[in-house]
Amino acid sequence: MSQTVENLVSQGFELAIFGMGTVFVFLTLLILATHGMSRLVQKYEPETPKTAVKTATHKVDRHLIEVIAAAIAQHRNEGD
Amino acid sequence: MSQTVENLVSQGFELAIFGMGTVFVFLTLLILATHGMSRLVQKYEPETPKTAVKTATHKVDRHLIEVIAAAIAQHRNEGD
Amino acid sequence: MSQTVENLVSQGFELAIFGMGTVFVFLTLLILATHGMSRLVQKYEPETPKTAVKTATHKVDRHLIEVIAAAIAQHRNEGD
Amino acid sequence: MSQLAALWQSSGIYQISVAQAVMILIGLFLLYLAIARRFEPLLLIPIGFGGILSNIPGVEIAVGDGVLAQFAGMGLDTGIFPLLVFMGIGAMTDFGPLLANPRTMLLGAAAQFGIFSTLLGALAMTQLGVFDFSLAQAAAIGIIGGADGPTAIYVSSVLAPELLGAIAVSAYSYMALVPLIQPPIMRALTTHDERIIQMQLPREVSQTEKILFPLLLLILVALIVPGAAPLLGMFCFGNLMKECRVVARLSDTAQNALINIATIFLGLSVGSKLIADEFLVGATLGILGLGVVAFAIGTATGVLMAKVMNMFSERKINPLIGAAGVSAVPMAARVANKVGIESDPDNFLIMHAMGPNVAGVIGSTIAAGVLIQFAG
Amino acid sequence: MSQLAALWQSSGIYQISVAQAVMILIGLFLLYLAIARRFEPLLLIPIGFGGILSNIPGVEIAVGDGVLAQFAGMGLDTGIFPLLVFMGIGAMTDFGPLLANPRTMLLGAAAQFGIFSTLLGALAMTQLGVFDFSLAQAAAIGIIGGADGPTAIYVSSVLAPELLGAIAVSAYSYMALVPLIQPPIMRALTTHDERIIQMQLPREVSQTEKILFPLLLLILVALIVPGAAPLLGMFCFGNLMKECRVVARLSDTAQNALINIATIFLGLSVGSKLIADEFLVGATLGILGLGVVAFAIGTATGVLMAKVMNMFSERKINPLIGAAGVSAVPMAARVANKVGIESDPDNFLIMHAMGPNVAGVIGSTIAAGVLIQFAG
Amino acid sequence: MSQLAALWQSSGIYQISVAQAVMILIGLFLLYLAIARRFEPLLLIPIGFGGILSNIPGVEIAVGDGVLAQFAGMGLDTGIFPLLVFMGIGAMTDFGPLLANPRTMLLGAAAQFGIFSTLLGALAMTQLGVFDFSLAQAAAIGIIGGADGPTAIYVSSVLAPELLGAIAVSAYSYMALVPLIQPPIMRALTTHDERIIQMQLPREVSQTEKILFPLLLLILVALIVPGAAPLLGMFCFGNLMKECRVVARLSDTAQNALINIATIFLGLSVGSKLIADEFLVGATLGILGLGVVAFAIGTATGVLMAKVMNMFSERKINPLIGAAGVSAVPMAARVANKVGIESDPDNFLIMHAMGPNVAGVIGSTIAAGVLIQFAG
Ligand code: NA
Ligand code: NA
Ligand code: NA
Repeated sequence: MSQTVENLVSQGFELAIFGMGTVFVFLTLLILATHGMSRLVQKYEPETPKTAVKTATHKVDRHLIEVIAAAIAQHRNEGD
Repeated sequence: MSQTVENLVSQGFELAIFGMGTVFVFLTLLILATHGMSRLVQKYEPETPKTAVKTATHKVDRHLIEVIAAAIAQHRNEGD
Repeated sequence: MSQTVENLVSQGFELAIFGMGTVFVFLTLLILATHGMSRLVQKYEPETPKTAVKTATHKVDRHLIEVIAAAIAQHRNEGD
Repeated sequence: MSQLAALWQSSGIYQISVAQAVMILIGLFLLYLAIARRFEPLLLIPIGFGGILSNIPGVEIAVGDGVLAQFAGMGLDTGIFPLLVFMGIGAMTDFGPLLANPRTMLLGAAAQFGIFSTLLGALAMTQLGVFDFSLAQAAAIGIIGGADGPTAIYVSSVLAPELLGAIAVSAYSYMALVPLIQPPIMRALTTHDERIIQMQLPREVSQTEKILFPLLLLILVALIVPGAAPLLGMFCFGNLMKECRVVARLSDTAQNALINIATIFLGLSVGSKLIADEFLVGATLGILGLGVVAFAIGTATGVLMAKVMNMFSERKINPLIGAAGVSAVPMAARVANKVGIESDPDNFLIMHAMGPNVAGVIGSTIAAGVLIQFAG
Repeated sequence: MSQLAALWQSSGIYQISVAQAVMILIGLFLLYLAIARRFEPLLLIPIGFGGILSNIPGVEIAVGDGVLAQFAGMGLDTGIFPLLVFMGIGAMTDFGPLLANPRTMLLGAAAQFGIFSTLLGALAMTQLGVFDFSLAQAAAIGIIGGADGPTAIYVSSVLAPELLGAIAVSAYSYMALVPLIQPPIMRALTTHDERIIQMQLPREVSQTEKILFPLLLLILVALIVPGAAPLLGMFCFGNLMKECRVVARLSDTAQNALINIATIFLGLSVGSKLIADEFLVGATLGILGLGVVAFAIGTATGVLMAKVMNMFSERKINPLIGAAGVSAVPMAARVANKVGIESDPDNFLIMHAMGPNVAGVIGSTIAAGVLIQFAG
Repeated sequence: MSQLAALWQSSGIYQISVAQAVMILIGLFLLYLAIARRFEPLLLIPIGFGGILSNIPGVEIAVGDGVLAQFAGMGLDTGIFPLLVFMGIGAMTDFGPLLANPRTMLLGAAAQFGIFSTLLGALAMTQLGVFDFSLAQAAAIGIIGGADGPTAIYVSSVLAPELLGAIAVSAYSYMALVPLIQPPIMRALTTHDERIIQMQLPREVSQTEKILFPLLLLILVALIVPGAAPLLGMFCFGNLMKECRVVARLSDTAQNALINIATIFLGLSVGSKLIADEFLVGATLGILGLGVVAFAIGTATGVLMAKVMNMFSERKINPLIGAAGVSAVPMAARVANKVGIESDPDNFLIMHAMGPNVAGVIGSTIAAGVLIQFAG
């Protein structure tokens, strides 16, 4: 039995080394791929019109916020 | 095999004719039934009080809308 | 068969008596346990700061309510 | 030409039986009650619609691989749908009024007499040869008197699945009829002086008590009536999620999306049990008859229990709130309030009635646990 | 060292086949269409993503115990997911425009000719020896012409599960392409004078009519085409929950949480059918080719039907709204409106087009019922 | 009389074993930690409550046809519940900080050393004869060091279902204890000068990058570690739904109703694994002991990695953010911020720590994929 257990520990070491190796290799490749992707995006999409993708909901929300902001502003002014 | 396939096409024609027939018969009957139903409803329910079925939520919403509308109105008036 | 049925009815009576007994015993014990629990709580927790557990959402809601309340108040005042 | 004949033979007009037509009319009637009369619409609309779907001839909807049969197999035969609905109800329940005045739990206990007397009534009918109910079936019929939909459905799915359709329809119909069934009984059993009894304002209950109560209840169930643990366990879990205030997102989902989804599936599944062959039997009439008796007896014993308690206590209880002990939350509590206002327009009983009202839920599940353990 | 070899052999780079790589590219292309071109993103995003997951080598996701295979087993093979989506669509549908002008239902009937002519087209291709479709497969392909996603998926899950992936992708892609496919056909088949026909404002429809209509529709289906009852039944159930106004919480859940959950699962399940071996076959090209023909023919017959109706009636119909009869709600109705505005900027056809648009949904499900009953 | 005996024998007081009583107390203790101490309440409340239900004697709740056993069969043994939770987390995750500074991913890689050293620790204990863990069990224990609940549950459901209860309780408890476990280690391994390193503001990341990243990640996983594809696939799917902005309703449901429903079911299912016979074994103590070691080592290696990176780069990283690499989102990032503020009240590290924090999630799933592929 002790041999099986020793075998188990050596299996564990192999698994740990391959595991950490895979994690590092994977994330290193992901760093490189991400860098590349970001560069391509920044090259071909100089200015990102971030507000382009607005849904109706957002508009309503913004409108509501404006109204409420206006109400707050009035409230404060009159409190003075 | 070619006979089976011919058979298949003739089956297809039958299916297409019966299918379109059923669709037209069904929707024609539905038109008639809908007409009848609408007439009965209009006869026995002269005035539909459409606002009768209002839930509490709707009231809250309407109230909120009134408040916000008032805020907008004030905002604009003062902006003048 | 009539014997089985009589047997059924006597089984039913037993079940009814044990059932109602269990319901009463259980709820009586629950009354006692609840009394005890409430006393312990009131002893070791003199003042319950009920507003202690407030989440961010509640704060936002309260803020919104204040704003709207202010808007209503203004609206009414100006209506006078 | 043979195709035209096939088309005609595939049509519903050709295939429909009288019994199926009657069941479709019953389904439409349930929808009418739900929509025009507001009879427990949350359940009766899916049940009624499911009942219509189940009796459409020539297509498998409620049997075999049909979609309603699949819903029933997933969550009705297994008990999952009623338990999820019960969890959601737990997350909507406020035990505050009960905690402020725990002795009103006895009213919730007394009202369960409706369950057991109906069980005896069903067995008496068997002895008289009118029907042929087994003990398990009689127990499932009795639970209608618990005035608690998910409990009734859960118990009959365990004890008498063949009666589930009739029991569920009966339970929800009479719960909707509580404002008609209860007031005459309440007035008959009380004097004017009793009906104007004013009760003192309940004390404020701390959050800690509200958090500890579902756990206390669960432990007591575990120790005394484990058979009630699935039902009461899910109920207490829902209530704990609400009261602990640290899992608001789970509590919100349990009270909204999850209970609504479970309700839709539960109702359609119950509807799948309204197949003509199973529903249009004499037993259904017996169940409808016994159901109304169960509600009436539960109402009466709740009221009488309050009168008995008043003999032994100086803090008088308005016996009208005893009627709320049948559960039928919150309808029965509103009825108690309404009948009270008839005698004294300034006496609002609603808060006092909520205690026995939720105690009635606990009482019914305890009774359900006993029935499952001993009649199963 | 053997471990390093094992690691290399377990990697995707080592195991991937050309077909799998192609399928992953197709999945990415569907995502591109959905995100950048707004092609029916609610379905094409889960389908495309599921398609990528299903073609990752060396791991079971779409087969065996894989999670997508389990989703498909739960709700696609059983029909549950498309039926739940259809229930939600029913809860979002307003039959008002249809009730105000019922005769426009004929337009929704005529547009279903696309379904049956495509069926014939598929069989003709078989006769020509190009493909080898069975009658059931031809019927499932034809239903793409119904321009209704859940109906197409439901029918092919019953009649031709092996073609489901291609049919679903084809159906949703062409529904997204409606603004490109329809206008030239509409312009070719109508004169300028026809396109500027102004229709009178539809009357107001009472709530009672809206409540009764889904029930009327259900009863008529039960009597005439029971095979369409599962699909139309769930649709009418959703619509009744919405219109009856007494179960707002159920209707809200059916329109939001439940349909969204069902859509996510449905899309991923359909994606699991995009396995390379099943999708990269000649039949897929045939399905894509036949699908666009189905849309074109349905559009044409819808427009032509309106012109025929105008021969017999004084209240003229603008034939552009006939194109909305293919369904593709609400896109086809918007297209009718847009083409109308080209000829007369003040002529808003959208409200008039909504009637045939929802009638097209009814028509497709009736056609689906016939196909399931006679080609199954 | 024999009935009274039957009643007594059916009670929980008669039937309960000491082990069951202990488990109920442990369940209550988990609820105490969740409610009073805010230990990961979203999971520990359902787990604790489910644990109590599972140890009620005389009633089948967590075994056989019991409702919790059914939940576990539906979604825990199949992996569906943790995958749905993971999808929801994906839909809540913002990869922006990571995209702004990709090299911080290495911190998320280094922190996974906690996983593998704990695996070795478990095997060492087996060699010492203290416990008897298989390789698969040791791997499942190691994943606690990933500090990611759904990943830990998913991996143990695959590799060691018999240890799932102990592993889940351990994982969530230590995630809650992150603010206690990490700071001393972080202070011990860093100098004051290191702790006050100010990092430059991250650049703004475009929406296109955010849309492309989950796809890039998925493709890389497919090519290199397909075993991680189910977990990372569902995560990336959730994230894509959020970032693409064209399926807001699906993203909302994934972040709310669906993840909440899955969390309730997942928690109760995990609770069903807290049956006395399975939980009250020596191995559980071993798992609790190894779990805290895993967190400690992961924290240390994350911090040390940052110091190593500073040797080779001029843009210095504050090594405190290395501790966030263990995941435990967003707790570990907050801890990094808090320890940073101790040394310099104006140095807010939270945004910088979010990068390694979500990288830690990716790292854990990659490690999980390797373990499932090679220890399964
Ligand atoms: Na009750
Ligand atoms: Na259509
Ligand atoms: Na991690």
